Amino acid sequence: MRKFSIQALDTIFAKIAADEKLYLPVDGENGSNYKLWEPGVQMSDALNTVRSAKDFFFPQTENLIEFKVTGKQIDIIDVRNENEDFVVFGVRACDVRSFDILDRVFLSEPIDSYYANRRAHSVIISMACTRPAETCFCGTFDIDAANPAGDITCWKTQDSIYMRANTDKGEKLLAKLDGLTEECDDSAVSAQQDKTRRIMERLPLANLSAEKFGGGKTNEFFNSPAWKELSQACLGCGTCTFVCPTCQCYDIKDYDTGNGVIRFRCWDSCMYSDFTKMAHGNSRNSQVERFRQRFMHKLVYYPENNEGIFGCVGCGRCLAKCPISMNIVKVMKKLGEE
Amino acid sequence: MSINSEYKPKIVAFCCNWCSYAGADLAGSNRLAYPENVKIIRVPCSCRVNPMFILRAFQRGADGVILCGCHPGDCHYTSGNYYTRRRMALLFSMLEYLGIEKERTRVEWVSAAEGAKFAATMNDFTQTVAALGENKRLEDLRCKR
Amino acid sequence: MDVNYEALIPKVGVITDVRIDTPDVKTFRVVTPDGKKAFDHKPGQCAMLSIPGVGEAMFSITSAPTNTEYMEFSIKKCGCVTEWLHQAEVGQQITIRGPYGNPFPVDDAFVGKDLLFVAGGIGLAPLRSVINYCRHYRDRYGKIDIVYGSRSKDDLVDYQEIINEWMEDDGIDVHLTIDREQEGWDGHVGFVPNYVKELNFDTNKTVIICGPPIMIKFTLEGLISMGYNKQQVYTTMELRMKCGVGKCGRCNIGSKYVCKDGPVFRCDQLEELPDEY
Amino acid sequence: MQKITRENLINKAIELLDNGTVSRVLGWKIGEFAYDVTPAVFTTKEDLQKDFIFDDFCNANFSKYLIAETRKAEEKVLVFLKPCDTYSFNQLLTEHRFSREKVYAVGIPCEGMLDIGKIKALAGEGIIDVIPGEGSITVKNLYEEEKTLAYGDVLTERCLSCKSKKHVVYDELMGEEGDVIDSNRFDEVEKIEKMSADERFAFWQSQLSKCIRCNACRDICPACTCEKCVFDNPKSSVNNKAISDSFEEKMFHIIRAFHVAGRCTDCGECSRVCPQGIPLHLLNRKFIKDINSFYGDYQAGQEEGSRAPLINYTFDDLEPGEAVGRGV
Repeated sequence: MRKFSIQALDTIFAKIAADEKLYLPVDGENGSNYKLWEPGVQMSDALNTVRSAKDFFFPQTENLIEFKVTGKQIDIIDVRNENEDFVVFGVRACDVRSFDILDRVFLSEPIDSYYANRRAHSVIISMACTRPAETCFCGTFDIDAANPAGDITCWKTQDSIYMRANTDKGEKLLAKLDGLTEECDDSAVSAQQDKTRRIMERLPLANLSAEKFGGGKTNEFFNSPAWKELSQACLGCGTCTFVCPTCQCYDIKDYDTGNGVIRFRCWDSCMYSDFTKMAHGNSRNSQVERFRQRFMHKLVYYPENNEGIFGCVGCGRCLAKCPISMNIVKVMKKLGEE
Repeated sequence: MSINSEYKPKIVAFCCNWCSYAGADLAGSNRLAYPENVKIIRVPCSCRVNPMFILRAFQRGADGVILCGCHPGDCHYTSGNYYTRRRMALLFSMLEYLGIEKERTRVEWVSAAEGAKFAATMNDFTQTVAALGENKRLEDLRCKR
Repeated sequence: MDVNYEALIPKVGVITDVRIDTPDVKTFRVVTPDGKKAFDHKPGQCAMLSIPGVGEAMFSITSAPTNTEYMEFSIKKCGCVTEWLHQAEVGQQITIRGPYGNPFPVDDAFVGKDLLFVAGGIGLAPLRSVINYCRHYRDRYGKIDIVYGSRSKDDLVDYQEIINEWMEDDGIDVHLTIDREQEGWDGHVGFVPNYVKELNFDTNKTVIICGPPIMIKFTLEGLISMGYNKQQVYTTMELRMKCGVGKCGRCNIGSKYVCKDGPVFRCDQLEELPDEY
Repeated sequence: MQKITRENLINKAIELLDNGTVSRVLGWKIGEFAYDVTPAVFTTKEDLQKDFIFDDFCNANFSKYLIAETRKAEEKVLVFLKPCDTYSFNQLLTEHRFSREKVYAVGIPCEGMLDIGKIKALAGEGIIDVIPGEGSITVKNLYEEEKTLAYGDVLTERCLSCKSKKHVVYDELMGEEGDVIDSNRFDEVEKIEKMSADERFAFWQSQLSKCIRCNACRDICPACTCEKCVFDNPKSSVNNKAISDSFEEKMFHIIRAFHVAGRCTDCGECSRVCPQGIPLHLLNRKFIKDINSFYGDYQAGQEEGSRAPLINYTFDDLEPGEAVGRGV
């Protein structure tokens, strides 16, 4: 384990940013969000960013291909250029897990090269939590907020930052910082971890259990009468989906610019009325069905296809942002009652 | 593109079928010159123009958008242009509020007999927009490539 | 190090022939610009066709894999992409990617079995590939029966191929039906599910159904009442798709993606999935 | 003045359920925390007593829910309306979006609702309790810290510039009737109008570029009641969920605000629900301010059946050229 004084933070950032783009959470008027580091930019102490970290690998809009159309002829132009190295600093444990969840979708055959290349060119530096919020429930999905994964894990104490490399990529980056950091034992980190874990036990959602859910439970929950009640106030907006670090459904659309066609991909939401609309009909006609799809996907379908891993990381963003305060916690509690 | 003497702004002119389009026609048959970079889109009535049309024109690269219809009181459909007048007052005021130069948008009433007014209006509007330069505030970069 | 292959990037295809099948169905022949077949496929698999600026949609490949020269798609006019395709002329380029989905088990479960194909309307399109594959390897399969129905005689897709080739083959019985009486039609009149019942087939056949959902539903009920079990019946599904590779998240029924785990399902497998299609 | 409490409302609801006036109650349901209230339909006394809540976080405006709810059964539905909600209610009636006979509206007074976002910004995360007091609230968190915040600092944006405490429609009123307030709601708009064009552009560019196109502003809006929104129609060519090079979201927000211009009651729900904190009400209020200044004062929803300014005209309306920039 390596450590450095908090005063040296800017020097460390400058060192990293000298070679690669460095992104980190920065406070703004509407909470913190990831921004590019430049001299003078202060790292936010907020628990989590408003938008999730999935944007780095799966941006809201990205161009896939371009077409040049001349008469009856089509030329396909490959516009992929996801080859820039970058470092993301200060990712929380929940968001780090979300990368694993997205990986299982985008890196399964056939590999999504846009996502894969961005992943390959990134180094993730995570930051352990010390002050979780009431909306946190990462423990429900066996995530340890005091010991996040990532290429490098950081712990921030009053005066120092501790770093531990978890992967080769992390080792390499840490080696670059050798002159600026010093070797240390993990006693300070352990003490902080114990403290955080004790707080985690006291969280209002600490006892929320996902045990009742998982693969193979489709028929148990699909026809539950509870869906109707749970979804009755749902507006059908996409807020939950778009702030969610694990929601990965997308739409592919064409845009005719007048001098070519751009085929782009953008986030889509299963909550939208046109998500499954085809020329001849719609397989999910009412909001009840669309609402059910989102939660069944996270709690049943995803684990069924991915060795029991749930499609939720308990970051609490949807709890904070849903216009009508309906969320996965309320869904799990209500369905779990039965 | 730098703004020089050769810079020609792209102007979209929505013209109502009954008055202004005929006015443009008259300007043409009287050989009154107006800039060739004014692209006329004929609409059944000035009130057919949805605010989205105007935004869409800017998105597609227009530097100025002008809407021409019958004089108030002369609408072929009795009252269409009265609605246009309210809508465009609000829309243009909103665009200005968003920081888009107000000179880029205009409504002008041109009757079928006013070929000269049509040509003069287009000349004047084109000059005004040319002075502002390219539309940078309501553009879609994808269309500029 | 970087991943180069990208499933979402299509190839260019050229329409080399357009055949008018019915008033709203055309069959398009597609090859690559250098005149080759775009990719190999198995019976029942699909491909994503697109027209830049209009959209992309999934279509079943109508031609059999045994055709090594080109692919064919029978397409009914019903949405933006299909409407555009219907206006396309020979020589028009489109884009194509695939193959997607799982095929019918023509090389294992079907081998040695008597096959009964039941199709309604444009539902023949995905089955044509299977039928022609089975005709090509005729000795691998037992007797083949085809029940095909449509609204009218004019709405029968591939009518010429049916009467000129399929009906001429030994060991293939084709039973055509149309919904309502029509001048110049001396064949059977009536709905497909009823006709299947009337024909009273042996219950040892493997059944492949495709057609409108309502037809599938009643045919299946009829087959069950005749003594069939659901393990004998296969069908092919369609839901809205965007990526074709199980990632964009819209074509799922429960935990299964139609584009990746389907479109071919055995009816007993389908029964385990939630009722959302 | 007698304060209306949760118990008063529950008793009223039970009374109306019991005497058969209504069969369903549209109300607020208690959440997991001190602040996450969800709109819900109650049908039994037990559910009401268990889950019904009325506190400082009952922000939701039920008017729009009535469109769907009144179609579900023949019996009446009970709805509790805060003063600002009654304007939306009236506006929807004007547009014939639901049948008045199927609703039993109970007006309830409102002293302003709280914004949990503002509370969190001031008191930090980890809130486990919010205790209302006289002119202030006490916030307790997980870390055994307590903070007292003045009401004025944590009221939602729309309540800070409340336009009316008067109910414009109800079957029954609980508590005392308030008055229309001479509010300061156009101050912010004026502030922006006074900026230079460059500043205005920079301001809106920075705000609108935060948009994630989640459509929450549209979906919560009681004036947005089209069965099929143009932004959801693939054939309209504007159904891009994309944010792309700064144009699409501008288009979306201008058109969204324009479509409700003259019908928007200024209920402020759009800004309240925006996950990115975009002050969308400033677009709507600009239209309201312009309408007032161009065509005379008009408050949507004030009077059932009134003719909205954009479907009306006079022979001597302002010319667009004269109108633009007049407010500044």
